[in-house]
Amino acid sequence: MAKIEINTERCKGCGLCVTVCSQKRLFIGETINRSGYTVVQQTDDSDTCTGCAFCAQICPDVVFTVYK
Amino acid sequence: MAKIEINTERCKGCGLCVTVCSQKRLFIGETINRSGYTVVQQTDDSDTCTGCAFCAQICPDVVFTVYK
Amino acid sequence: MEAVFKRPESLTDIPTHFCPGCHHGIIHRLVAECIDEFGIREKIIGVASVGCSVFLYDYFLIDVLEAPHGRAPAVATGVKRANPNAFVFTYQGDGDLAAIGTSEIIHAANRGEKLTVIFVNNTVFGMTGGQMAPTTLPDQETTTTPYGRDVETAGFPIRMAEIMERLDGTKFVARTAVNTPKNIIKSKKILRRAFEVQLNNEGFAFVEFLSSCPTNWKMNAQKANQRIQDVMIPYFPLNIFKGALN
Amino acid sequence: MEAVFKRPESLTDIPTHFCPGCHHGIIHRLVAECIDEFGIREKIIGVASVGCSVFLYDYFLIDVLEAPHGRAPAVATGVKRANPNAFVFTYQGDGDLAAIGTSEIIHAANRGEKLTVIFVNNTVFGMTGGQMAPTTLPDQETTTTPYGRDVETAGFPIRMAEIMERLDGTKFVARTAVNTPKNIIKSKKILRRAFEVQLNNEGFAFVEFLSSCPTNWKMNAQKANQRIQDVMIPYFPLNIFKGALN
Amino acid sequence: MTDIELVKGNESIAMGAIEAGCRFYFGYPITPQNDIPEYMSRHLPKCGGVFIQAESEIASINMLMGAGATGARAMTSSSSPGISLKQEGISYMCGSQIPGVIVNMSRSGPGLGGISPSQGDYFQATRGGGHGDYRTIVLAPSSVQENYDLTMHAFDLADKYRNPVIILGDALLGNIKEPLRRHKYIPKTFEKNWILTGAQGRSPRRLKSLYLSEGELTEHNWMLHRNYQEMTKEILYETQWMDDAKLVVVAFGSVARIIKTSVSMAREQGMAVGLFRPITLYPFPYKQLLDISETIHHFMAVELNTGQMVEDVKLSVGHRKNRVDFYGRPPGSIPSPDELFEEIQKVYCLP
Amino acid sequence: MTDIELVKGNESIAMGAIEAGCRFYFGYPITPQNDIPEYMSRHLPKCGGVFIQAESEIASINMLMGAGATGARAMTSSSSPGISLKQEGISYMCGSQIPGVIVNMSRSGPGLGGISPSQGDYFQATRGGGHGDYRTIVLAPSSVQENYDLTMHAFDLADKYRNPVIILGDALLGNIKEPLRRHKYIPKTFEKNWILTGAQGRSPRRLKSLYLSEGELTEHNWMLHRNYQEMTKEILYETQWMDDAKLVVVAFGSVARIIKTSVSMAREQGMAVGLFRPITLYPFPYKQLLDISETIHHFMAVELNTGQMVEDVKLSVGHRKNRVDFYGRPPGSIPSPDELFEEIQKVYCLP
Amino acid sequence: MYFDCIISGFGGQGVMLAGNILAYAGMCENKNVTYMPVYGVEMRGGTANCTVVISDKEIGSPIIQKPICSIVMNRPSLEKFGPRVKQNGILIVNASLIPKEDVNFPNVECIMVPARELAMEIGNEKLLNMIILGATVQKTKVVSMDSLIGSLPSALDPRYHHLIDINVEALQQGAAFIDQH
Amino acid sequence: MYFDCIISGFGGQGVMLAGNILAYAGMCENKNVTYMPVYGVEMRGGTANCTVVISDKEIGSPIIQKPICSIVMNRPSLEKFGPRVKQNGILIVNASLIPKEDVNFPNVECIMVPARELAMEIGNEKLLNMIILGATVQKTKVVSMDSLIGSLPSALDPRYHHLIDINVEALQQGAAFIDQH
Ligand SMILES: Cc1ncc(C[n+]2csc(CCOP(=O)(O)OP(=O)(O)O)c2C)c(N)n1
Ligand SMILES: Cc1ncc(C[n+]2csc(CCOP(=O)(O)OP(=O)(O)O)c2C)c(N)n1
Ligand code: SF4
Ligand code: SF4
Ligand code: SF4
Ligand code: SF4
Ligand code: SF4
Ligand code: SF4
Ligand SMILES: [Mg+2]
Ligand SMILES: [Mg+2]
Repeated sequence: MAKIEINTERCKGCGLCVTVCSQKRLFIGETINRSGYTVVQQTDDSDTCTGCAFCAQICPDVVFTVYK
Repeated sequence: MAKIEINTERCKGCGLCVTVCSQKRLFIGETINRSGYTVVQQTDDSDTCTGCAFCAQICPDVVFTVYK
Repeated sequence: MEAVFKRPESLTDIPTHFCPGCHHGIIHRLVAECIDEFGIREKIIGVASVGCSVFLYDYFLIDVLEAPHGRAPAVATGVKRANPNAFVFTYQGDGDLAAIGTSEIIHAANRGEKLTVIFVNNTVFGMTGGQMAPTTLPDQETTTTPYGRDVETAGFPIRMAEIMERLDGTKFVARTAVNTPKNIIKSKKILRRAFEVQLNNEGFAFVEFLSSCPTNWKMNAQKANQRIQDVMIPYFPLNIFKGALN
Repeated sequence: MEAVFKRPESLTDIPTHFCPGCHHGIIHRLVAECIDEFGIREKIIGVASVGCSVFLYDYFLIDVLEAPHGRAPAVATGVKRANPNAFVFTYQGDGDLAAIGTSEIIHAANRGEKLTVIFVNNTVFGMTGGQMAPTTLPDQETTTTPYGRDVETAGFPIRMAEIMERLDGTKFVARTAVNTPKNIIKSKKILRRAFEVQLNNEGFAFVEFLSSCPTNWKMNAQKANQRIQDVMIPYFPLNIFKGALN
Repeated sequence: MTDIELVKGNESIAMGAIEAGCRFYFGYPITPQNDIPEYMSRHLPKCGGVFIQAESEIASINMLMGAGATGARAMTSSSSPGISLKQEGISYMCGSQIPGVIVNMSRSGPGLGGISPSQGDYFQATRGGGHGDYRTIVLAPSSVQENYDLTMHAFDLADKYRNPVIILGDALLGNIKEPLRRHKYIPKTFEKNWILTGAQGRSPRRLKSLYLSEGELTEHNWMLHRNYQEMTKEILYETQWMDDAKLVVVAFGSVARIIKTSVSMAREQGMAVGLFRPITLYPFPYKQLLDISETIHHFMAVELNTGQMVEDVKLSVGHRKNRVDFYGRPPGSIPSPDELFEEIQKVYCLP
Repeated sequence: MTDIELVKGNESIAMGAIEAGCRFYFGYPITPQNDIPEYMSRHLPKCGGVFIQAESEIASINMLMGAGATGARAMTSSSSPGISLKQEGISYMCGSQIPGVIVNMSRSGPGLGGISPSQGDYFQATRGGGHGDYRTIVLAPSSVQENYDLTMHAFDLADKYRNPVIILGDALLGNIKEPLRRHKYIPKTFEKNWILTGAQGRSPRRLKSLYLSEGELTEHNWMLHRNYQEMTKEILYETQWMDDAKLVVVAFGSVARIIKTSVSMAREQGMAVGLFRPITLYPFPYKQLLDISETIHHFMAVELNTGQMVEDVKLSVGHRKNRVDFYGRPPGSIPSPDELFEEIQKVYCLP
Repeated sequence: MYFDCIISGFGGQGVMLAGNILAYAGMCENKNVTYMPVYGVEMRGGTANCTVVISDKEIGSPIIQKPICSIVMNRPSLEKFGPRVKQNGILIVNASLIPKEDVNFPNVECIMVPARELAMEIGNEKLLNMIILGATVQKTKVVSMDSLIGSLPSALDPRYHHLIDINVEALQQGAAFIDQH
Repeated sequence: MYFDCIISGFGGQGVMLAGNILAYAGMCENKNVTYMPVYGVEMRGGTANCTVVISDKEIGSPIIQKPICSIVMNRPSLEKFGPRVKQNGILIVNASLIPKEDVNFPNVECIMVPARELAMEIGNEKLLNMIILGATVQKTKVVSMDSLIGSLPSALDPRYHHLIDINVEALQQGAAFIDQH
C-alpha cells in the first residue's frame, strides 16, 4: 500500500510524471492552477499506486510526496 | 671538402655549437664582439670540417653559413 | 505510512522560474538531497553562475555567492582557499562553463581545487534565448545557427568531461543524465560521490549532467527527454571517466 | 662550393634580443625556412603574441599583427576569416597560450580554424622574469614558486598537445624539441607538415616546441639543453599526436 | 529599399551594418542585444559574409581586431558586462590604429545588474574604460532610424580615423520597434595603405601598440591625440525649442526621447524649455553647448544613471554665470514623461 | 619593526598588505609589478596565507571576490592591461558590496604600450572603467613609505565601505627604492555581518548584484551612491608652499614628486608657486581645492598623460575667475624636474 | 491624433503579436508608431506586456506610465495595469479569465470581452488575442479595421500566412462583439 | 647636502648592485636616498642603468636628466650618459673597456679607473663594480668609506655574505686608486 500527495500549485503540467508512472495513474486534466498551468491529477484508484516514486524522481518541480 | 663562415657580430657566445661539432673544431676564444659577447671561433684546420652543419642547426643566432 | 520521498529540506518552498519539464529542477533537487543527506547545509557556500540557474539563492537554503558569467570556478577557488572548512560547489551551464569560462574551469581543475562542480549541459544558452553553446550538436538549429550548426565553421560540440579527465588535477569526473528515473537514481549516486570527494578532502570533482531545455529545443518535455536518449547520449556518452563510485 | 646552410631570406638581418642559447632563435629560423621553402613570404600574416617573442615583426620580413597577451588565436581567427587566402600563423609562449589564452586556443582549435599555431613551451614566463607557467614542472623553482612548484596547491604542468589532440577540430598536433641537431631536423619536418595542413586547407595545426630559457632556469645553454632531454621530455613526451608526416 | 518597415532596434543596427558593407561579425550572446547576432547569423552567410559566435566577448573583440587589421569592415556587439571585458581589446585597437565598430546596447549595472535600459556606461564609453590615453568616437542614437543611419556612419568614421567607433544604445533602443526606411549606403573610399594582406610587392607592415625606444611612445600618443582632436569635426547634436528657451535640458539616447515628451508638456504649459541632445558623446559638443550659454544660462542634465554626462555639461558650461542642474535615475526603473516633467518644473524656477 | 630598510616600491606594498592582515593574494605576472606577487609567494606561506598565481587577471579578480566574500583580507595586483581585464570583476564586486584591495602599478598605454611610468589610467580608476554606476576609492601614493602606509589604509577602507579600493601607482613607484620604516598595523574592527561562512545558526546569506524587481536596482544604486558620498570623509591630500602662492600646481603620484623638485626650483627663483597633491583620487578633493581658490586663482594640472585629472581640477575650480592650465606628458618618456620647471615658468605669468 | 495602449497577459497568450499588429496597422496609416515589449529575465512563463503608441506627431517616450487604453488578458495583468489607465480611458478585459466583479475602476470604461469563448466559436482558442485586438480597434477606432487586417501579411511570420484568413475572422469577430454590445 | 649619480653599463657588470650599496650607505648616514633602476623590456643583455640620489632634504625626483656624477662601465653607456653630466660634474670611467681618447667632455672631471685590471689584482674580474664604486666614493666623498663598507651586509643577499671581505678589499682598492692619482 502506497500513496502520493500532489502539490498542484507547484505543478507546471509538463507531463513527465505521466509518462513514467508504471501504473498509468497520473494524467493531465482540466484543472488550472494559480500560475496558469494545467496540472497533473491522479486517478481515484489509490490502491494501485506502488510507491515506486518514479513520478517523484522525474518531476522537475518536486510536486510529489510519496508514502509507503 | 667543406667550410663554414662565422658571422661573429651575431654570436652571443652561448657555446651550443661547440658542444655539437663532431670535429671539435669550434671554441669560445677571447674575442669580444661589439655587443660585448665572447664569440665562437674555429680552429685553423679548415679541412677537418665535414659540412655536417650541426653547428648551424643548433645556433640560435644563425651565425653560420656552411659550404660544401 | 512513512514518506519515502519528500521535498528536501535544503530547498526553499518558492516555485522555480524554470520552464515546464526543464531538468534544472531535477538537478537542483538532487543537489539538495545530497546536502541534506550529508548534513552539510550549514557549512555550504554555493557559487551561482549566470544562466538559467542564476537564482540558486532563491531555491537553496544556503549561503550563495553570485559569480560573473563563466567565472564561478575562480570565485569558488577564492571562497574555498579562504574558507577551507566550507563545502563549496559551483553550478554552471554549458555556455558558462564551456564557452566564456573555459579557462577558469580548466585551471581550477588543474590546480586540483577542492571543489564540486555541477555542470549542466543542455546544448544551448538557455537564459539568453537559445543561442548556440559549445556543446550544441552538429546540425542543431539554434537562434545563432539558424541553418543548423555547421561544424566546419562553428566548431564541434565540445566534450568537457573528457577534457577534465585529461587533467592531472581532477579526482572524480563523470557524465550522467536525468531523463529517466533510472538515470536519475544513477545520477544521485554519482553526485553523492562527487560530494564525498570534497568532503574527504580528496580533490576536485566534476559531474556533467545532460539536461533538457524544452523551450529552446522547441519541443515538449517528453520529446526533450527522448532527444537526450537518442541524440545526446550517443554524442556525450554517460560514463565515470575518472574515480569510482566506491 | 655551394652554400648548404644559409640564413633564410624571410629573416631580417637584425640581431635578436634573445638571451644566449635561447631556443626562440632556433624556432624562428625554422619558421623562416618553412616560409622560404613554401615560397609564401608575400602571403603570410603573422600574429605575434606577448612574451619574449613579441618582436616577431622585427625579425621576419612579413606582415605582422601584434595580439594582446593570450589572444593570438582569436586575432588570427579574425585575420584568416577576413583574408582566407593568406597564410596565418600564431607564435605563442606557454604563459600566453596555456595560461591567459587557454580559452582562445581551445576554441580556435575546436572551430578548426585554418591556422598554424607555434607553441613555445619553456616552462616559465620568460619575458616577465621567470614566473611559474602552467607548464612549470613539479618542484621547479621559479620567481613565484620560490619553494618549487607544489602541485598540490599550484597545480600540475599542463600538457597542451594532449588536450589539443582531444578536440575534434584539430588536424595535426605534435610535440617536438630543438635541443639537439637531430631533434631540430625532426622538428623541421613536423613544422613543414604543420604549414602544409594550412596550405592544403586541411585545417588546424598545432606544434608544441619544448624550448629552453637559460636565463630563467639559471643555467648555461648546454645545461639547459640537457634539462630538456633529461627532465622535460619525460614529462612532455615528443610525439605526433594527430595526423602524420605524410 | 525605400519601403517602410516596422523594425526592432537591435535589428536596425544589424541592417545598417550589412548595408554599410560589414561582412564580418563576431559576438557572444547577452541580453538585451541578442537580435543583433541572431540577425547576423541569418543574413551574413547570404551575402558572403562570416558570422562567428565567439567563445567570449574577449575573443570577439580580438577577432574584430584581426579582421579590421586586414581592412575588412567588421563589427562586434554586446551589452554592459560584455563591454567591460572588451576594454583591453579596445585599448589595443586604438593603440594599433585598427578600425572596427563596437555596439553596446547597455543594460543595468553594476555587476550583473539587470536587463533594463541604463546609461551607466557613459564614462566607460567616453573616457576609455581600458588603460591608457585613448578615445573612441561614441555615437548615441535615439530611434530605430538613427540606429540604422548611425551604424552606417560608424563604419565610415572608423575607417576615416583608423579607430574603433562605439555605438552606445541601451535596452530601450534595442527592444523598441519603429518604422524604418532603409536606404542605400553611399560608399566612401578610404585609402587603406596600412592593412595587412601579405607583403606582396611591398615592404612588410606591422600593426602594433608596443613602442619601447625612449620617446617613441610619447610621440605615438601625441599622434593619437591629434587624431582625437581631428574628430571634433564630427560632432553631431540635435536641438529643439531653443529660440526663446530659459532652461535647456541636455539628454542623450533613450532618455532624450522620453524627456522630449516632457519638454513638449512643459512647452504646452508655457514654460520656455529647450532640448539639447548630443549625438556624438565623444567628441562631446562642448563648444556648441558653450555657444548656447551666451544667451541661456540654465542647464539641466538628465540621465539614466547617478550622474556622468553632467560632468561634460559642467566642463562645457559650468563656469560664467551658468547654472547646471541634474536629474539622474539609476537603472532598474524608467522615469515616465510625467515624472521628468515634474523634475523640469522643480528646477525651472531656480535662479 | 621600526628599523629603517631600503625597500623597493612594489615590495613595500606587499609588506604593507601582509602587515595589515592580508593573507590571500591572487595575481598574474605583468611588468612592472612582479615584485608584488614574487614577494607574496615567498612570504604568505610563512604566515599561514595563500598565494595563488592565477591563470589570468580575470581569474585573479574573481578569486579576490570569492575570498572577500568570506570576510578575508585579500589583494590582487597588476598593471594597466591586466587592470582593464579586471573591470567586469570590479563592477561585480562593487555591485555585490564585496571588499578587496586592487593594486595598479600602471604602465604605458594604450595597448601593449610600454613598461615605463604612466598616469593614463586615471579615468579608468576614478570613473569606473567597467559598466554601471560604481566607484572605488583610489589611493595614489608617491613614495615607498606611502605605498606601505596607504596599502594598510586601503584594507581598512575596503572593509569600512564594503567596496574595493584601488591603489594607483606606476612603474616609477614600483621600481624605486627608498628608506622604509615599517610599523605595526593598528587593527580596526569592522562588523562583518554579511560574510558567507555557511548558514550555521542563522538564515542564509547571499552576495549578488542581480536585482530584477521593478525599482529594486534603482534603490540598490542609490544605496551604493550614498555609500560613495560617505567616502568623501576619507579625502586625503598634501599641500606645500601654499601660503603666499600665486600659482598652484596640482599633481599626484610619481609626477607629483618630480614636480616637487621643479616647484622648489621655482621657489628658489622667487616664484610664488604652491603644490597641491591629491592622495585620494576618488573621492577627489573638489571642495578642498575650491576652498583654496578663494584666494588663489591660478592652477596648473600636471600629469603623465594627455589630460585626465585636469577635468577634475576644472570641475572643482574651473569656474569663478580661476584659470586652469595643463601640462601633460604621455608615457614613453619622463619629464625631468628642469623641463617641468620650464613649463611652470611658461604659465606662471599668464593672466 | 495620439493613442497609447499597454497590452498584457500570460506568456503564451499572444500579447506581443497583438501589439505588433496594432503598431503595423498604425504605420500603414502613415502614423508614427512605437512598439515596446517588456519581458522578465526569463524567456519563459511569467507575464508579458508591451506598449504601443500611435501618433501623427513625433513620438517621444515609447514607455507609458498611464495609458489611454489597456488590454489585460489575465488577472495579474489586471492587477498591475488596470489601475494605471488614464481618467476617461478604456480598459479591455479578457472576460474568460477575469470575472466582471473584479473589474472596478472609476472613470474608466471597462469592456468585458469573452475572448476565449468567442475564439472557440471560430474553432481555435489561441485566437483570443485577435478577438481582443479586433474589439479594441473597433472600440477605439485608433486605426481602421481595414488597416488592421491589411497589416497581417507583414506582421505575421510567413510560416503562419496560411492562418491569415482565420485571424481575419477572429479580428472581425472581436469587432462584431463591440458592435453588438 | 645633495648628490645624484647615474651608474650604467652592461647587464652583467653589477651596475644595480653598486647603486644599491651606494644608496644603502647614504641611508646609513641618515640621509634621504632614492635608488631607481631602469631596465629594457627584456630581462636580459642590453644596457642597464640606475640613478641614486642622496640628500639631506626630501627628495623629489628620483630620475635625473643631468647628474652631478656619472659612472660609465662600457662604451654605449659613455655615449649615452657622458654628455649628460652637469657642468663641473664628475665622470667615472671604466678605463678597462673605454680608451682615454674617447673621453672628452669639457668642464667635466673625468676619472679613468682601470677597473678590470684592479679587480684582477684581487683575483676576481667580477669585482670591477666595487672597484669603481670605491673610487667614486673616495672621489666625491658623498658618503664615508666606513658607511659604504658598513652597508655591505645589508645590501648584499645573505647568499653572498661570504664574499663581503673580498668586496671590502675591492672598495678599498678603488679608493686607493683615487688617492694615488
Ligand atoms: C560577460 C557576460 N556575457 C554574457 C552574458 C549573458 N549570458 C547570460 S546567461 C548566458 C548563457 C547561459 O547559458 P548556459 O550557461 O548554458 O546556461 P543555461 O541558461 O543554458 O542553463 C549568457 C551568454 C552575461 N551575463 N555576462
Ligand atoms: C594582459 C596581460 N597580462 C600580463 C602581461 C605580462 N606578460 C607579458 S609576457 C608574459 C608571459 C610570457 O611568458 P610566455 O608566454 O611563456 O613567453 P616567453 O617569454 O616565456 O617566451 C606576461 C605574463 C601582459 N602583457 N598582458
Ligand atoms: S509512486 Fe509510482 S505508481 Fe505511484 S503514482 Fe508515482 S509513479 Fe505511479
Ligand atoms: S512532472 Fe511534476 S511538474 Fe510535470 S506534470 Fe508531473 S507533477 Fe506536474
Ligand atoms: S659543419 Fe659540422 S664539422 Fe663543420 S664546424 Fe659545423 S659542426 Fe663542425
Ligand atoms: S651557437 Fe651560435 S651564438 Fe652560440 S656560440 Fe655558437 S655561434 Fe655563437
Ligand atoms: S530556457 Fe531551457 S534551461 Fe532555461 S529554464 Fe527554460 S527549459 Fe530550462
Ligand atoms: S628570458 Fe628565456 S625565453 Fe626569454 S629570451 Fe631569455 S632565454 Fe629566451
Ligand atoms: Mg546551457
Ligand atoms: Mg614561456
